[in-house]
Amino acid sequence: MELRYELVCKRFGAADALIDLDLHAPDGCFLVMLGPSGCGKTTALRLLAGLDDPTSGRMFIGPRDVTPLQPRERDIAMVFQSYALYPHKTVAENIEYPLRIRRLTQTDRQERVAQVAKMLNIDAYLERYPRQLSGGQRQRVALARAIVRQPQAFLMDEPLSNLDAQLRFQMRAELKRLQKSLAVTTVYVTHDQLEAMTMADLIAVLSNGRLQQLATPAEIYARPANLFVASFCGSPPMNLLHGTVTNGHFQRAEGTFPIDNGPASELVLGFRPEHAQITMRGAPDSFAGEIYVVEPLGSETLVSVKVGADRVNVRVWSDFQGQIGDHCGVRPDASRTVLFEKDSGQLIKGSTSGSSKQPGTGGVRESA
Amino acid sequence: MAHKEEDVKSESILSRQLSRRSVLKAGLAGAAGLSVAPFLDACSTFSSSSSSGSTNKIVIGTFQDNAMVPFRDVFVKRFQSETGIKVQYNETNYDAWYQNSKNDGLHKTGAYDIYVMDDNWVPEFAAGKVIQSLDKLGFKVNPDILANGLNQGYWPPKTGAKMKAFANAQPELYAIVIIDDVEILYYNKQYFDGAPKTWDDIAQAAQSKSKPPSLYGWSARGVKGNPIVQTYLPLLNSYGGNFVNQDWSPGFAGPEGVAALERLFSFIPYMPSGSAEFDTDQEVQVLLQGQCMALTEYTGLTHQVDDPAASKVSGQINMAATPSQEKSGPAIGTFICGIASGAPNPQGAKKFLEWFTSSPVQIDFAKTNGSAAVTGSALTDKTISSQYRWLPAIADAVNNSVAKPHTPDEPKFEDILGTRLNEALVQALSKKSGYRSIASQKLTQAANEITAYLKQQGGYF
Amino acid sequence: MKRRSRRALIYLALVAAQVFALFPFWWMITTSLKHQVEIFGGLEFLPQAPTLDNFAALFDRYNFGPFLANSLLVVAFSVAGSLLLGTPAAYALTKLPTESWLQRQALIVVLLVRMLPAILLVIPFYLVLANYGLLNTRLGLILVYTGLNTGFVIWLMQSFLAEIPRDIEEAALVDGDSRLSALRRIVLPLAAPGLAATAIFSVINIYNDFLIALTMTSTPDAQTIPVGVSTLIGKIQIQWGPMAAAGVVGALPIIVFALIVQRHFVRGLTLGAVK
Amino acid sequence: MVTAGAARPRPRRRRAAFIAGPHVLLVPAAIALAAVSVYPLAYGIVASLRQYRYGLDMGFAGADNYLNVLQDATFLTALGTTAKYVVLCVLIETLLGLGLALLVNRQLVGTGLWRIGIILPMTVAPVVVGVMWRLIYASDIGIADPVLGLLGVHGVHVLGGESSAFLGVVLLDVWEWTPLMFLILLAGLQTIPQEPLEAAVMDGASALRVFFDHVLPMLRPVLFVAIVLRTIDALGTFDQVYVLTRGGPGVSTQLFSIYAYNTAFLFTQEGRAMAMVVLLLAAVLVLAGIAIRLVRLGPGTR
Repeated sequence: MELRYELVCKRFGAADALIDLDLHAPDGCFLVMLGPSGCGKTTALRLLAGLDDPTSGRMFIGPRDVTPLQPRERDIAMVFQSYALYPHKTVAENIEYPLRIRRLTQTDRQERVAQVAKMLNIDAYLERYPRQLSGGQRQRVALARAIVRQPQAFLMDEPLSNLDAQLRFQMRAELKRLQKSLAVTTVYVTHDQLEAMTMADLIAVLSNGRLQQLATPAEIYARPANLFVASFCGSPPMNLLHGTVTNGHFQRAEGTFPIDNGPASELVLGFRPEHAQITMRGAPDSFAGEIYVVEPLGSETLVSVKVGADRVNVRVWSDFQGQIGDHCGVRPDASRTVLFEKDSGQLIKGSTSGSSKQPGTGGVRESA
Repeated sequence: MAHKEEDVKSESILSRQLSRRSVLKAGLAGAAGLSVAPFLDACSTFSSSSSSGSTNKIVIGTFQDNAMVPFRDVFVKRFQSETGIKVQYNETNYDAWYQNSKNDGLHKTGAYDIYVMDDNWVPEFAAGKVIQSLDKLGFKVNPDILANGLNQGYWPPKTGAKMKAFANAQPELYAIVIIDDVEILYYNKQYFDGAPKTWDDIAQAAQSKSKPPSLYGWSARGVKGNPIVQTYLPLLNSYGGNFVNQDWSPGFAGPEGVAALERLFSFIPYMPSGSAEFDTDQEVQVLLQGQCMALTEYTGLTHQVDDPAASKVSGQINMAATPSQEKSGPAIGTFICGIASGAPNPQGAKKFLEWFTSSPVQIDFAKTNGSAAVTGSALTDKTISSQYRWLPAIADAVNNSVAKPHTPDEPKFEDILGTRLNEALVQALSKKSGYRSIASQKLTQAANEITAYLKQQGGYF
Repeated sequence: MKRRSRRALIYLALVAAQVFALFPFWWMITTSLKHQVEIFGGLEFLPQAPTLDNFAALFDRYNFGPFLANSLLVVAFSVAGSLLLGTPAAYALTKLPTESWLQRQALIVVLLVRMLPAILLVIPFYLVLANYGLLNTRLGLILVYTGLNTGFVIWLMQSFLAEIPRDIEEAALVDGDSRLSALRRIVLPLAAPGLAATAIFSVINIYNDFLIALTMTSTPDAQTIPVGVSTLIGKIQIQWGPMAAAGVVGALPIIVFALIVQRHFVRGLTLGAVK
Repeated sequence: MVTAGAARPRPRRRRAAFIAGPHVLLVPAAIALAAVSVYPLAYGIVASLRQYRYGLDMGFAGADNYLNVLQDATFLTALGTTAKYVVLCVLIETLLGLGLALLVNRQLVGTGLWRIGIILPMTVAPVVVGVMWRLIYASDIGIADPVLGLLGVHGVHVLGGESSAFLGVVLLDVWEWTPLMFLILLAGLQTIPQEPLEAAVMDGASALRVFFDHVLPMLRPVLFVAIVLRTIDALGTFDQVYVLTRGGPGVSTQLFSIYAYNTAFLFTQEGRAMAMVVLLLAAVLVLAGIAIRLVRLGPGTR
């Protein structure tokens, strides 16, 4: 089912938790709501679930206006951050619970529980209680309980945040596969941009109760709608340099960089760490800097360069030889830069081509 | 880390419920099912209380007291079998009963037909219309009843000080005495040549013969409130003092009252040292254990003195009217019955009381353990007296008895006097000297407090 | 060595505390088993000729059968009633925004109710019950106790219910429960230990009440055990033996109860007071 | 933006039960609570302004009852006695309870067993507690006097002397309610995290310092609740003392509740008794307000 928020607002006392949320997720879509804590993403999810009531606005699941409906009437399933398993029920009873409420016959229930348990590899634990399970197993039980319903939508509130890194990686993939195979529209809330980028069909970035951008991961990555999205998505995030524009050039004390157009006089230049090169100091179209730290990541190396008061991250090959304190230059890949208006923070010019994940070719051309 | 810890905690809190879930379910279901029951129960209570309104049942309420045992066990039953009127008899704690009966009558709840009362409740119960006028009910008084006992039932009182509002009202009978309880002297005859007549006689015997703690010369109730007042009143009366004078001024702070209290204190060397916390039971115990020569006590004790199960000196205790000094002064404290103003069956109640106070029944009452009957014929019957040697002493005491002040505020009088007397006794027991000044100081204090209270209350001066 | 002697001291102190706590029970029990003469006969830590006469007297003469029955009935229904009233209210309080005005005021009010002295309560209650013909009925007592205990239930249950993670209840809502069925099927079962603890304290509070029962009842039709015990302290006489026996009979059900549910008892205090 | 407000779709009036639900559940309990508190309180205040005689309402009395009560030395004495009683009991019970809780709050053999024994007194009806201690204190059959004799104190009858009776009543209260303090404080101690204490020990603090610098501040909220609850209950003490001493000897153990009870039910001065209650409640509320303020303002609170 497609999901739609229509000018939804939520106010808690004097505080606005959500302002005019307007978004649409097509049927079968994996929508991730992404943002820092307090941005309103969980509020948005709870409103859709019916656990809280909007101050104004409407929400649709498919053609139905669900705003006036109770949670149980919305035909959705939710996975909670804490999993919210019923501690006094066995795994089987937990999974079976939504079906029992819907008064399915016992054979039907057993069949579906068995099927889902098998799908999620928890059929061995059906008679255990939640407290006897590991975190990953509980997570699967929570998923199973959501899936068994065959609801019109899944709502997931940071379901992976309580797992350790290894497990999270594994579950991320499984979850994505599961969603694709079930083809049920899913709203997934997280503050982890990596999860968002890897799993989402569509990402809705929220900040301070407002929707910042709704786009595909690639679009978000390549053309963040504003400075917030740019600095929130990607790890490390997009490099942002403040400067002025004169004569088709972006200018800073450390150097200049040619740009296509410059309607405003004060701009922010943005580029991804993999879309830049470390050059010798003084190389053309580069900004002069000094190596702040070098972090080898194995397959590649991340170099942090101090450019004036700012720091710029650059991904280079792992054979990079520079040392902390070395003088160098940073040259963005002209085709991949974006510009933001300084005052509004809005994107004013997209980069001309899609992103390439290749680390920039780099090397030290000069050492002090 | 924080997450994890929280998880563990909530897990442990939530993990134990399982076994209890079924219990809870059953419990809730049971509670729901049973919640109908008290309503049914209440309905049945209603119906039973309404049936008490029928003419063949009366409900008697009373406080628990040994003197009531023959009344309860013999005469209530006999009345039932003779008349076919069912009698429900409820006894409870003294204070509770005072409160309950007053509430019941004030609000005409109708739980009772007859209240068994202490005689000093009569003014308040009559003035507050807790009980109804027996005269108006047409109650036929047996002329054989001793006047001093009978007079306790009148409001306004026939004798003594009257409150202004009631000064000119015609006394009406509101309650009828059923047991002529009065304080009499109990003495162990092996230490006395005949009954001691005066306090001096007892003091002399105590001085010469007592050997505390194996043998005390005297024993007394010293607990604050009513008990110590009961100990003090026979002394006060016999020394010629009044609780209150005709003009409502306290009569115990004068020289007579002080002398009376000083006399009590003079027994301290021959009294159990715990007397300040003694109530009847402890006071009497030394007598029954053979460790005490004499004491004053109400007539209920007569049921115990010859009972080998309770007494080590059965047969050795004799009785007489309380000693005199300036004059004779036993204190009267009758059991007296009123008919509740909301009584469902006042005629049945009247019938019972007339029956019980009739001369033949009173003679049988006296024959039952030598109970303190209220009629002259019963108390002075030679054949009964030969079996129950204390009956003449009771008659004698009643005829010479002095009543407490007749006012609804009497409990406050007793509380004030009883508190200060108790304080005086505690002081005297610990100092063992300076009795006169202790007595004088505390009695004056009590008198001042009572006067102040009467002024606050109004209606006295 | 030092450690060991310190430990010994600790145990010694604990033993002393136990002796202090338990001796009055022992003394009451032995007194209840003595004959009248023996009670006054001197100090005996053990009855020389144990007798059950005092107990027999309680039931033969002093109506302890009905007292006991009244107590049990009144306690059962009052506790059930106040739980039924108080638990939903406590639940509602936990649903209010945390630290909200209403929530704080409600709890303060509950405390204030607890502060009202019984003397203030008994006269008005008496009048109301008299008005409806409920004096001296078990139903009357049940109504009064239910009302008085409701505040206590709210106070305790509120802290228990607040401990139940909100997620679990919301999961039930999303899974298809209504508020009410989620409360019944998920929240209450999880709050069962709290419910048990609250019930225990309510039982103790109500079973032990004296002044209200004393005023509202006047016959064994409705009088409860503590009133029955006080009956034995007469105006001029204390029936020491039966009184001790009455103390034993009065204390026994609640002690047995406390021992059985000891664990909940402690948990109830823990949560109720510590939270 | 200006028009957005008007154009914005409003949620329909919806799910009334769901939204109002929790508040609706408060209503029955609120009614019950009002019935047992507002009504009696209102009744009490009205009654305190009326004159009663022989149990009958004789009409409006203005402030007479209050004036009379304030001039009543016995009442003022009773208030003083109550204050002394409450302070002494709560103080001793808190200290003893805390001490016991500290003793038990460690690995001991049979912790549960110690606990059972200690909590028994608080389960027993106060009336029965009065009976128990009367059996102990009674000068002729009790055990207190001989025990005191063994300790070299002869001729003292606990209930026969003013100060000894007062202490006797306090001891009874301590016996009955120290368990409550003990249990609450033990529970409080068990919620204190061990790490800061261990850190303090590593920093070289002595056991006493750890207790005063760390344990006590962390225990403070629990301690506060426990003391408040106990104080409220101690103020209302009636049953035990009523059974044990009736307020005697003299007025040494005549607590407020006993005097007010006597005034209402024995002396039939309902209006005056209600005036006493109202005065006490007012005083307690003022004191409680001050106490809460002090605690709020005090250092080290969150």
